[in-house]
Amino acid sequence: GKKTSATSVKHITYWHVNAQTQGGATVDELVKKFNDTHKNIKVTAKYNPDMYKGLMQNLQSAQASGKVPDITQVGWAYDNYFASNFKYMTPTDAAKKFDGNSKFIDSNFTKRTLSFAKDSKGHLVGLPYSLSTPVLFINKDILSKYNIQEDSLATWEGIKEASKKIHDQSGKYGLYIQEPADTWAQQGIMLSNGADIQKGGKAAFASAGGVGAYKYYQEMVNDKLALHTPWAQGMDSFIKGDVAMAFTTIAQASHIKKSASFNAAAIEAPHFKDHKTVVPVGGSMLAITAQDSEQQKAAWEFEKWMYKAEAAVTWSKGTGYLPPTKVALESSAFKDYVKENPMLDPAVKTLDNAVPWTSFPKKGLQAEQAMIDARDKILSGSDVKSTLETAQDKINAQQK
Amino acid sequence: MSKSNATIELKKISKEFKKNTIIDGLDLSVKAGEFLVLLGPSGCGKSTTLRMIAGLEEPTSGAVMIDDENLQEMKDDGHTIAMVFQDYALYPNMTVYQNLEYALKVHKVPAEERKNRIENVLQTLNLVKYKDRLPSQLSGGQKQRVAVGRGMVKKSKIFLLDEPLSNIDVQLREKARDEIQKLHVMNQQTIVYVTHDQLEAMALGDRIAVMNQGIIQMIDIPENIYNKPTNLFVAKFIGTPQINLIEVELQGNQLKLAGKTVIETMDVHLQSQSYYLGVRPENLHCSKTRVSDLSLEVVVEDIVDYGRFVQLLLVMEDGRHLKAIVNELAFETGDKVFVTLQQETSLLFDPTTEKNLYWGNYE
Amino acid sequence: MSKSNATIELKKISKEFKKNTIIDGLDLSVKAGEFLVLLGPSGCGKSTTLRMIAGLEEPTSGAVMIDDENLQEMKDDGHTIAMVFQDYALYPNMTVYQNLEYALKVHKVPAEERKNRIENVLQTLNLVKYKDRLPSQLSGGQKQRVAVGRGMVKKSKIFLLDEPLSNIDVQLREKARDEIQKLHVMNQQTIVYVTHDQLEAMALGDRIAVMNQGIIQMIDIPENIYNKPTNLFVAKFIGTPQINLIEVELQGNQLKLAGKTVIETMDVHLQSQSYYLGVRPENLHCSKTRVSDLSLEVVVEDIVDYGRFVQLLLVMEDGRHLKAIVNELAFETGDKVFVTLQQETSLLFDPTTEKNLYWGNYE
Amino acid sequence: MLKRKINLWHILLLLVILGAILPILFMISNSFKTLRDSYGTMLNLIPLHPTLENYQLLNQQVNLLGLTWNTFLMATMVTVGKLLTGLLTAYAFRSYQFKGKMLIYLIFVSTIFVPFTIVMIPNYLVIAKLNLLNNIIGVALPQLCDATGIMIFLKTMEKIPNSLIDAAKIDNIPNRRIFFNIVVPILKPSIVSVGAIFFINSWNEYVWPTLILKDKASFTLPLALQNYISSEGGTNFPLAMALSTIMVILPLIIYLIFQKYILNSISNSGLK
Amino acid sequence: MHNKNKRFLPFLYLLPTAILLVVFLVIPILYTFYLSFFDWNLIAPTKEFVGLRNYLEVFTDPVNQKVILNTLIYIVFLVVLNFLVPYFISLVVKFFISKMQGVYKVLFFIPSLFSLVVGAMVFTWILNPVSGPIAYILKNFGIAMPNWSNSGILAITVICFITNWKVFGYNFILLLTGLGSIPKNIIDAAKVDGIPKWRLIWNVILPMNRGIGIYVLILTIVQGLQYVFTPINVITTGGPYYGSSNMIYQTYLNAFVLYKTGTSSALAIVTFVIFLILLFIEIRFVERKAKNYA
Ligand SMILES: Nc1ncnc2c1ncn2[C@@H]1O[C@H](COP(=O)(O)OP(=O)(O)OP(=O)(O)O)[C@@H](O)[C@H]1O
Ligand SMILES: Nc1ncnc2c1ncn2[C@@H]1O[C@H](COP(=O)(O)OP(=O)(O)OP(=O)(O)O)[C@@H](O)[C@H]1O
Ligand SMILES: [Mg+2]
Ligand SMILES: [Mg+2]
Repeated sequence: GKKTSATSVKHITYWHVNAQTQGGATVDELVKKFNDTHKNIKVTAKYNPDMYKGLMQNLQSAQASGKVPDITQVGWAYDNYFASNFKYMTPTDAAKKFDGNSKFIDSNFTKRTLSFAKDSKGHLVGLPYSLSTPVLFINKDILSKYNIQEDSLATWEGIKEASKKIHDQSGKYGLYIQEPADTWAQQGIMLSNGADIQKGGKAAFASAGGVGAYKYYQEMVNDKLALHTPWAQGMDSFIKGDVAMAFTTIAQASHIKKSASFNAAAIEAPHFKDHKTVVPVGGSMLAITAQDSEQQKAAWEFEKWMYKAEAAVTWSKGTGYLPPTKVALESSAFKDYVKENPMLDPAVKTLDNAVPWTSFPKKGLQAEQAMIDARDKILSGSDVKSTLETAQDKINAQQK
Repeated sequence: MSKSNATIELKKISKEFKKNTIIDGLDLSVKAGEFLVLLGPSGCGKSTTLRMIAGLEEPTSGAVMIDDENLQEMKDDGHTIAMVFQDYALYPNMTVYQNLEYALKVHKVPAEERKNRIENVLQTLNLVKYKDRLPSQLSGGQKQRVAVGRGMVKKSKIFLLDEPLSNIDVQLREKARDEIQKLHVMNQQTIVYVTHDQLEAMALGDRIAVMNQGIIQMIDIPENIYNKPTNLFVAKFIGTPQINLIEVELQGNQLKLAGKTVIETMDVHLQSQSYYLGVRPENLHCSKTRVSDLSLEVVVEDIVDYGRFVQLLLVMEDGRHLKAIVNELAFETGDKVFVTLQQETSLLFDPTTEKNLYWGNYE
Repeated sequence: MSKSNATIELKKISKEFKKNTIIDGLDLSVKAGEFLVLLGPSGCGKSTTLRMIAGLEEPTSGAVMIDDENLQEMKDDGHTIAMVFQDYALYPNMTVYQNLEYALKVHKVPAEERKNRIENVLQTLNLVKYKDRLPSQLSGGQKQRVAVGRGMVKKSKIFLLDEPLSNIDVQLREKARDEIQKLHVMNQQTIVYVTHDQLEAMALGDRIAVMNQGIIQMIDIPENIYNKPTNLFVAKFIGTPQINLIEVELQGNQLKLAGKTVIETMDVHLQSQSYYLGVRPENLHCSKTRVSDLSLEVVVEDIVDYGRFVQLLLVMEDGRHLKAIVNELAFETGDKVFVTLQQETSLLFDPTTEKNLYWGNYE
Repeated sequence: MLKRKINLWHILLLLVILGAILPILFMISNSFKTLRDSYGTMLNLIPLHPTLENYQLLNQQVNLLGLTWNTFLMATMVTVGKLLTGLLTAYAFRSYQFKGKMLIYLIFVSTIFVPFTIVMIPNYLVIAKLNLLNNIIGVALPQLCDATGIMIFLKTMEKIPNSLIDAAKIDNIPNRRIFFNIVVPILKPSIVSVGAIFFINSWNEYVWPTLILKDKASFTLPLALQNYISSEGGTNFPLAMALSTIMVILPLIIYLIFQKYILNSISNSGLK
Repeated sequence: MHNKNKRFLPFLYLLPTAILLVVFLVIPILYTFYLSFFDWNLIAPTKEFVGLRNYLEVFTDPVNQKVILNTLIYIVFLVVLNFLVPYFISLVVKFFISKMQGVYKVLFFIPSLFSLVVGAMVFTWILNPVSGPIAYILKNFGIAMPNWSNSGILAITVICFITNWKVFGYNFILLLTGLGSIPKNIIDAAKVDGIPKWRLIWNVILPMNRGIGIYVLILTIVQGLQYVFTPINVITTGGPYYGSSNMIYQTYLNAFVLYKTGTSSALAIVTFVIFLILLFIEIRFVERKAKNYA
């Protein structure tokens, strides 16, 4: 009876970052569904505040105390750091060990998608789980008031002109570019100016392209065309209609939809003239951190279930991220959803131009911090070229 | 400085604390340059009265007039009133010298004069060698002297002292008392002095106001307070050992104690009934032999030799006690003694109103 | 309970506070059932001595013996010693009744007896109607009575009281004093009683120990303390108004004051030189007419009528002052008065050692 | 002339109060607004379309009762623990002379000066070793290390006259009883006020529980707040404000009940 | 009363506290001290011994220098906002008004009931330089609100104001309590002597209240630097370019964002030493009395 079934039940823990406002409820719902349909596995979902950084921080402590979770949601930025510091089972190994083949991986993910989840040595660390790209949110009311065509916003140059128009006539800001504790969006701008962030394991963003992109950004801020403020405040200002455009992650879509009292829309991430849009992908992967083979098996099973189209779409709806699998992206459920939420459309389109989020093999976190520091310095008015060069040198010095 | 003193007048002053009436319709006027002593048992409202004069407490009703000006409406310049607090109230972070100097400095008394005054006061109060100490390094008596000094140094028109000598030992007290008196003679300030020590009151006061439960029971010169107390309270409160109080019967002209006539009076306008007879211990004439028919025979139960005088505890036949003071140790415990009352030194009190009836030769 | 009292013996007790010697090699023995009064000016070490007897303070050297047992090694059961603190030390969270009850309760005195004892004490000290008040709702005097009561109720072998009546007004003090005495007669506890009030000391003590600066200056029965002070300090400290001290010359058998012979002595074994003559004010015989050739002519400068006696301030020809006490108001300010000294009541002190030389008829 | 001056002071004080209270009103008012309104009619202190929607949503999404209970349990444990250790320690310092007293006291007091960042990681490891992760006790334990109570109690105890303890010693009252019958009752006002402050601080504790509590079932209220603050997904301000409002209810009640004690803590220790 | 085994009684009383302190404070500090000599990322199996390099970095790295400077600025701001202002207000309430004292006390304390997270959230909204209520109101007067999050000094000011909101009432009550224990008779005495109030405050009240004053002052600095952690984390994450970071936040940043435990530990130890200096001051002036109890 009860006793025997109890002993055969595997308990696994799943650490995620989804706050209640960002799909937390959906995670609970999915986990509940899984538990209901899988009598021999019981998943407990644990929420970690403060996004991927918070989760990584907790994982550190957990590792040090020997009480690690079984499945962990790892942000792209922590890809290399996670790979080189924690014990995990690669999906390739899991598939081989528990399925006997890698059919699951190959059939569900595109090469491009899988590339996001590889470490600097080219090994797959986890399975891509959520994808996001930056898009340009626009306040259609303002744009139409000042007679600005959406087409003109495909390039950064066009955005500048539009911003000028808006600023001159209303005193409002034209643009806000997200400024969290990473340079994801800024990297997108540089990439869309033909720059590389990294080349052959070395930082390379202080190139003409990179400098040009930042000069553009700096001028915008100096001329009060672009708002320079922390993320939450910047988004507030956009939603309150004090800023006409916001260049930020697609994950903000549902919040904007629910909060804004104006006609809000999203368009694809812009690029500079003579270049095409390239953006780093955002989101996370799922990694198996279970140590015991039975646990790993259960974890793998849970993962596979989560990647089923139905589950993936549900999750996508709850979080505002894009689903990672081909099947889900092409499912009618998701297509219907996009139709209802046209803001998602440009994000899906941008996926084709997405590249992995730059992650340096050594001291990746300190490298990211160096880039954040460079951004902050430039926006406070320091010389673009030399600042970027200093940051680049600093990162490269750490790579030795 | 214009005048060295001021009059104080309390007009129908009442004071309530949280609905408890502490002072009830008190009238009091102090002449300019007078030394008035407020005497009364603990808790009778002496400090409260003084604090109202100082303007620290607002009367619930009535007015305090200083030189015919309403205190409430006066601009206080800090020169008019000085006060010595019962619990010292020294500035704990200032040395003795600084404590004395502070108010003078604030009020810009020239440095030279300041120094003179302070040195003088320090000398007077025997505080010279403590002048650089902090209050926390002084004994209670020393603190109190500093408190007095702080008041003295101000040379204000009105000087209020709240039991300023209660913590000083007797010898020093006598000296301080003399000093305060000298000070008064010299400066002619108006002084209101609170005490519960009657000797102090007798020695110092031009007049004494005896208070009880917020009411002034009697206000008069010391001699009258002692010899002609208006009521039982004053009689009992003044004099130590306490006045002897014995229930007596007035029958016509005769005063009877336990059935025995002790005084034959003339000129009584009183009803024949029970009264309280009050006789101060020193007025009980004690002798080893019977002086007259009216003498009472008692037995010495206890003797206390205070050095200068001897106190006898006498027991009457019916077990009641009397205290007597004699100058010499002429008796022994167990001795038979004859006590004779004299009409001139005996008081008669109404048992219900407790008022002195001023029989005999008073009034 | 075995015995109702115990002996106390202090053996070469010294006490230092931070290198300051407060008590220096003090020897003192108190007999079982004795009432010893420790008298001395403020800060002389009375409280410290008492606290050492109570075991609250450890002597720096020397030993305290209770009934010949070393206090340090005794197991205290809480029955031996009771103490009344100068600053009351009432438990602020307990009512008057609970304050009295607490120690008894902890030591499991039966409820019935407890109640009796407490009611008794409350009655004695006039505290019945305050019994449910908290200490913060009492006046200073009331608090002090509670403190005394708390000690009384314990019926311990040794009862230590540290200025227990200093904040009580004179009338009540007299009563409380009588009560303490009665209590002593009844319970026969060994009592050590600290005071700086000499009248209290004279009235209460079987013996009085006069302390100054940590040293016992004299320990004797009250009469001797008053009449035969061993040294200048004791003579000055006891008696109010203070003893008159006048510089005199001894020439052969004659005592000269300002060149004039005032006493002709027999039987002197003293060198002819300067001495201090001490005469208590009441022993200065004052008269309006010259009594003898030896009488001094002085002028009355000031008169204070204390009711029972009158104090005269007399000024001699050379400006020096004398105080005299007379029983009646027979003089007026400015009167010429003749003062006569009597050999029996005059003391002579060595000006350097300050010791009483016991001339005249003493010893 | 004097009267006018006094009025000026009141104006200043009222301004200070405005600064203190307006944000709170702002918080409460927004908790009754819809998300859109909270952006659109931000300045209205009285919601245009008052709604309980946020509270209802909150009630659906999190177990409010459970959260409150967890927080209460944790705060109570911390408060009781800190009061007990604080009182015992202060009493030991107050009434005994022993070797190394000053040193021990200094060590104790210096704990106030330890920045929490210094001990965060090692403490985490200790809690993990004790198997107290995800456990309210694990959150409570390190919070007990706080000398504030010791200091305040000691300061209050110093106001108890020596003679009071002496009087009890003369009567040979056992130490335990001196402590419970005399010292504790005298300290009651400061115990209540210090306790209330401990409770409120612990109730709001945020950084440390974040580290220890992962399971939503064991969350405390401030952690639940995290659920509604998200940089990526956007912060649901009205919802967060609703939770904040709920969060402050108990501290507010405690404060209002013990307000007299808290505000008069030390000055009215019954001793004077 | 001279019982031998009572010797151990005080230690028994001290035991619970002592155990807690040793386990959760003393050992962790020692461990952190140990870590400050290594280069480590918290989880790597090996720690590299680097001697004093981490300490050197604390003082030579321009970022750390900036952070130390910021810390000083924070201290100045905290002292002004959380100490001097409440002190001034408590003096006003105590000595210059007679009515409504109770009301003020009750209301001033209320913000102390809130979590700093809540405070930080509410204030970022209220103080949003472009679209917050204050910005709107200022705009109506034609004033543009400075974008405070872009300026280190302004960000520090705002962050200090947020902690001020929370701490003000508490410090106010503490100081007021101190003032309340000043004997009334001294104030009466000064009144009779006609001493002007501010003069009395300056000459007598403040010196008398010095003990609690210094206590609150040091508490303001030591706890204030930790209190600002939450608003920094929620609002600026130390930016712009470490402009609003302080040593406490930097310690956290190094430990949990950059995983440089060595630098972090060295910073923590340096912070601790600075706090110990403050502690020393507090002992000099406040605890001096502690030695006196008999
Ligand atoms: N602030 C107050 N609130 C309530 N009652 C008070 C206050 N001040 C004094 N009283 C009460 O008023 C009465 C008179 O007090 P007051 O201090 O005037 O007495 P006192 O005659 O000076 O006594 P003592 O000789 O003991 O100093 C006392 O019963 C006292 O309890
Ligand atoms: N704990 C202590 N530390 C330092 N000095 C002390 C201490 N206790 C008492 N003294 C000093 O010892 C001396 C004697 O003090 P004690 O209290 O015994 O005096 P006292 O005779 O009782 O005086 P009073 O009549 O004023 O109560 C004083 O000078 C006092 O300052
Ligand atoms: Mg009084
Ligand atoms: Mg004493």
